[in-house]
Amino acid sequence: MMSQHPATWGQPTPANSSFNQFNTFPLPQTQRGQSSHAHHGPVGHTQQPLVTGTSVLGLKYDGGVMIAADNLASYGSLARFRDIQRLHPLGQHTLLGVAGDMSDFQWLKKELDALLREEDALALTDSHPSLSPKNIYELLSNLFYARRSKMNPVWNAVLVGGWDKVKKESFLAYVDLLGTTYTAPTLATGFGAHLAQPLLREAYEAKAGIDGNGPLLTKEEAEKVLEDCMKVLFYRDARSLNKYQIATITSEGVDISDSKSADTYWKFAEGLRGYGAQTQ
Amino acid sequence: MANINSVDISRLKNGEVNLGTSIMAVQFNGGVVIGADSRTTTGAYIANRVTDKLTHIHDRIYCCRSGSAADTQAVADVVHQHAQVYTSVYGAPPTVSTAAALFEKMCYDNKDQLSAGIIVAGWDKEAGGSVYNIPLGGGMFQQPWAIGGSGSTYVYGYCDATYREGWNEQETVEFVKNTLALAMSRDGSSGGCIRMCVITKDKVERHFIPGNELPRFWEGKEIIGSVGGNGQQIGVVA
Amino acid sequence: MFRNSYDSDNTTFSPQGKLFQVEYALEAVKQGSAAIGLRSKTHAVLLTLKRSTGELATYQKKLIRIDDHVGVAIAGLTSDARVLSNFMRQQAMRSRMTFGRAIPVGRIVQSIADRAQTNTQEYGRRPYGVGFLVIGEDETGPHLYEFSPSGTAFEYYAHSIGARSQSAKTYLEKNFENFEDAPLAELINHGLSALHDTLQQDKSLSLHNTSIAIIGPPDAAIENLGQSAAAKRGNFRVWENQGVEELLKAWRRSRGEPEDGPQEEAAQPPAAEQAQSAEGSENAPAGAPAGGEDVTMEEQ
Amino acid sequence: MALYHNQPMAHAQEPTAAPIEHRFNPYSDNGGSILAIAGTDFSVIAGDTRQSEGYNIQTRYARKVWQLTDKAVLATNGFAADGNNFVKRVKQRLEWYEHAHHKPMGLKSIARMIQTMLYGKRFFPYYVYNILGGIEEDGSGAVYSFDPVGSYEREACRAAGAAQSLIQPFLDNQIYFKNQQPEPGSQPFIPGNLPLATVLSLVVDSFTSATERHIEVGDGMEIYIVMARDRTTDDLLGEGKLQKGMEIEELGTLGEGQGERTFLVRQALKRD
Amino acid sequence: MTSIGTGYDLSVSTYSPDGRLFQVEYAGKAVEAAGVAIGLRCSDGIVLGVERLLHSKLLVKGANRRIASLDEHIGIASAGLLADGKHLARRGREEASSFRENYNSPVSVQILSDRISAYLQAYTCYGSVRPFGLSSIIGGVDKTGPKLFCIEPSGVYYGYRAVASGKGKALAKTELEKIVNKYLDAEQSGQGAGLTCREAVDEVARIIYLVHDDNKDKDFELEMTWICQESGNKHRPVPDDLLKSAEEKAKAALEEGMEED
Repeated sequence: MMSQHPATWGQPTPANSSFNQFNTFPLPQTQRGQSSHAHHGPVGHTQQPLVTGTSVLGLKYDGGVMIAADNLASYGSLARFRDIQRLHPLGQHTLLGVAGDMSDFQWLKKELDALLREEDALALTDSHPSLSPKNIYELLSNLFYARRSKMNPVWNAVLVGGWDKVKKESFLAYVDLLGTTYTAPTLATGFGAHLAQPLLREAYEAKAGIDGNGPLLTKEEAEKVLEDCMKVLFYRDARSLNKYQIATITSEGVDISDSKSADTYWKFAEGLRGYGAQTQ
Repeated sequence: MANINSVDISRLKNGEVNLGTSIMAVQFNGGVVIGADSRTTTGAYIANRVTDKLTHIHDRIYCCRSGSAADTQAVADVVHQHAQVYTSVYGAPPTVSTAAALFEKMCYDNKDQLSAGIIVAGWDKEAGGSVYNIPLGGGMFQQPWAIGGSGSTYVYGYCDATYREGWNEQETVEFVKNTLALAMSRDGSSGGCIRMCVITKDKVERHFIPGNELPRFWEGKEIIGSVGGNGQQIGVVA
Repeated sequence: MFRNSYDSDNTTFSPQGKLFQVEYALEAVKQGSAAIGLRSKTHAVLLTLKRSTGELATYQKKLIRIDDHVGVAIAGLTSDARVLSNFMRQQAMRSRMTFGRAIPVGRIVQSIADRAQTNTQEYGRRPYGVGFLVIGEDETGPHLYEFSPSGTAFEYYAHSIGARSQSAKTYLEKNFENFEDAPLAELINHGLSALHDTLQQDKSLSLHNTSIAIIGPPDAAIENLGQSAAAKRGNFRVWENQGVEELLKAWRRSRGEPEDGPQEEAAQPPAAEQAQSAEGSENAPAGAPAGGEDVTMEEQ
Repeated sequence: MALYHNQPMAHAQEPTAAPIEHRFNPYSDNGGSILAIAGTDFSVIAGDTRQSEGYNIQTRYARKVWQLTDKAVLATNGFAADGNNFVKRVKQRLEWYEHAHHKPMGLKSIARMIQTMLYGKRFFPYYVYNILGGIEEDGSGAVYSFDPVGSYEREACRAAGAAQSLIQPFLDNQIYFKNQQPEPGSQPFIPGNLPLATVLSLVVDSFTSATERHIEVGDGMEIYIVMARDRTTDDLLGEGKLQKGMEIEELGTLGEGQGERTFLVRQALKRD
Repeated sequence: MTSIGTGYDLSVSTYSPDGRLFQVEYAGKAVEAAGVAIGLRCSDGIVLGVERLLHSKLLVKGANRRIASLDEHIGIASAGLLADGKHLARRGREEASSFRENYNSPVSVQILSDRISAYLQAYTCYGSVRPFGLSSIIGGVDKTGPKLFCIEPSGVYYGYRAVASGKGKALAKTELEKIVNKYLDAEQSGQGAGLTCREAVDEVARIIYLVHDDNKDKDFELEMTWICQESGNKHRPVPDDLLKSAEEKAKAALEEGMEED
């Protein structure tokens, strides 16, 4: 392309120009071209998840939203780290529940914490409210999609739970390594999408109706449903752990529970007899 | 004859020296104990039977390396250099957490070209003894005890059953010694001697267990309950 | 050639710690025709006086839309304004794209202020020769900022820049305490009165030379909502030419003047303000051509 | 389930083993269907609201149809992430066009732009089927359909997505009058001039039928109707013109407003 | 000023025959015109305060703040060219964030001050740039406790118990010395626990009101931030009620002072 600028007439357009030659639209540019971020090692490509977390569940209830995830980071089938937290608060009213690769999760935490720290620093001078759950979700969606488009995915599935201070309503949305996004009153990643989502929807719709116009689950009801779901997942997901946390996000802020276990039931199996000719 | 102009990189990779390994670090009140076996293999051949896998990073920070020997050495060298620069620029040694963060960054940013699982452990004046596990692909997990390498898979159960909080230095050393001996006895890629290192505020102290003096456990019916003929003392599981 | 030996480039401090090149750049802003900005609890408004460089020329635009929630009025070098406003548009769009958030007004203004600052510190550049009044509305309400070539951005209740802006400032300072609770129509009337004060005696505000930008809920009594979806939504909109007529009439009525304005106004050709650029500016160089036809660097 | 395409096990446990050949698949198919039908002075663009992946319904409400300008509506179908991001980029380009030219981009220009944008990623395509509907500068209703790499064409109607193979033959028959014979002696059929009421009921029938026969279609439907300026709205807003269960809303103008009007009709579809 | 007209004072890359860098000294002049900035290191934290001169009464009350955050636990109050101050604060934030990125821990006030000083110094080395017309007070609380530094346009920086820069800095310093000595004495004699942030808020307000010259200067607004337990060890504005009461006390003290005169 020829440059239209008088000083460089006829020469090729400079590589770093930020607009097209007629100044009608800006050319795509790298997001953070600033010096301190410019140096990056060789670009990572198409790796695979190694240390992984399994399902995350999310559910809207009356006055907020709950997110649940267990405390396990698996290494293949090895239950390698059994006391990690996969729920991460961001600012006052947002929380991520993260499944997938835990090193990517840690990276993500660091990036977002840095961003929010900068927002906070700027707010000292201009008092502007920090990023809302929706803003953070939008950013994550763009980030995940941009990375998948570089064939270098951030190997996670993330639930974003939050409280929108302006609209006074809860927020719940999903984004994953492909940049796929969606929102619904109940959400689940991975195994949970198969095993827990039907249970969550059933419980939600039993009160709210299919259009969601009825009353929402109470806090206690929501907690009960999530606990049931975590139990089912523990029964049937070989990468799960019966040690999990539930976060509640309300207008009051984020609260992450201590780790807890579901009561499980096995007694019925005592009399079962399997293959073989035994008689007792 | 192979054309020297076309070096087969995957072949090089195959012949690469690997630390099929058993490594470990355990925190105790006042410091850490780190330990490793001493076997280095290329395929089934033991290239070195007396390797020292405990790698110095800074005065009170060491790491145990598993994965590619070359990769982990390169990473450790870089972090070592960072740690030195850090000390001279900022006038104080880096914390274990900072050293671990440097390792993590390298391992994570280059995850697709590195094969490195590293345990970073040491003492600093803010946290006392601390242990960080950086598995393949990066990520940083602080733990009271960490095991790694191919041998570790055989001793998770032993560690879970045995480890207690509040041990003193000596109990911790015993734990590391027994765990590594068990791992080495089951993992063909681990073996040789046990090298350990106790890192506290006041010292970095080496312990060496020669291959013929390793703690021994059940190995077959000839030594059940130490009625075996050789009369050797058998390690006691705590 | 130079007034003193410390004013030849932007990287030289004078012994008093001044940057003369920056101060001269501030003069370039004063060469531009006036722009007024003011805001209430609910609205932010810009009012500008347009100039034409000659009978055959159109009046130059002084108001630029940046985004739904931000717009600027300019005074000074138009070409610098284009560069900076394009940059602002990029920043605004980037914020909407990455965060789904209308960029906070203070931050978009700071982003050009930061750019301007570099131009005061590195050799081989020159400070920008344009000043902005920026209005916008974000989560913290409506705002009015002034951006200046020195790289500063200040938030005001009301402000004026450009030629003879001091007279407007006098008006604004006298009245600004009433702005906070003023309804839109009243706010605009205050703005027009202030703008009027920047005119020379024989000149008056007309639909040719006046343009008004508004952010905030619309007022159907003075705005033609059928003309502007932006107005209906409370977004940044510009009223000029026929669109500004109702606003001017309402203002004249409020002053007890005939609502069609001074009689000779209608008879005058569109170039009514043409002589103003030189005469109107407080620092016009001696012997500058009347008519503001300087062609080297377009001036507003 | 791209998250766990394969287990890390073998490679992770034994670093000496050769790495497993593993490719990240950057695409997914999120099901659903879209269609658009042009009338003489209106255009109807519709899509269902289910988003799925395999047998999982991800959400029962995700938009696939987007108002771009007062005269243009775009429907996207295929890989939802690509679709959403493509729409975002199109809107961005439209905004800069307005900055530069102080007027909204015309329908056929948008169609052309979409072509170049799609072809620009010919070697890493947007996995998206686009259908653009709206009003041309001459006031006629128009539909443009695109393949994922930008080949496009103006048509009287088009269906795309999961249920394309179910809906398109139906439209061919009803809109293009394929396999129909005019009564002997009567006028030949002219595609593209059916009345709005007929078109609407075709759209509804298309989606209710597709919902019955295709697992990826259902939950809800959004129908955008763009009307040329000065056109009557009686055949849409008049008493009894909408079927039971339909909700209608008029979308305010985006630009200066030259008389075109856009309406959005929603209707529930079966959720099973 | 013997320097004027000699030609040795036009570029920062030129020394005068007696080894001075006049451009750096002139940059310092830009500081002297600015409203005073004060930093005070207390036993439990840091208090920063500035006299925000209002060049117009149309300026929005409480807006246009001069103190900025560099990290959660570090603040900067600059006196001098406002735009330069914004530039430096942004750079400081980048440095702080890059330190966290690399070492996974918050930067200490000393290290950050050191990096910022290096940045400033670079602007005194080349003819293609000018020095920053700034004197910046950097205060924060890190794992070594409350720390306070002040960096001059030359890049030189020192740690302080209390520091002031800008217009009226000399008077402010005298007052600060009195306070520091008072509390030092108390501490050394074992009576009193040293100056607390809450006390420092009153003191800083009083000094700023004292330094402000009603006759010569424009109006001003008092702006104060702190980092202490009460602010969660984060850099935050001093709460409104505290600020108000400090202002009232300051005004009262001023009037008292006048009556004595």
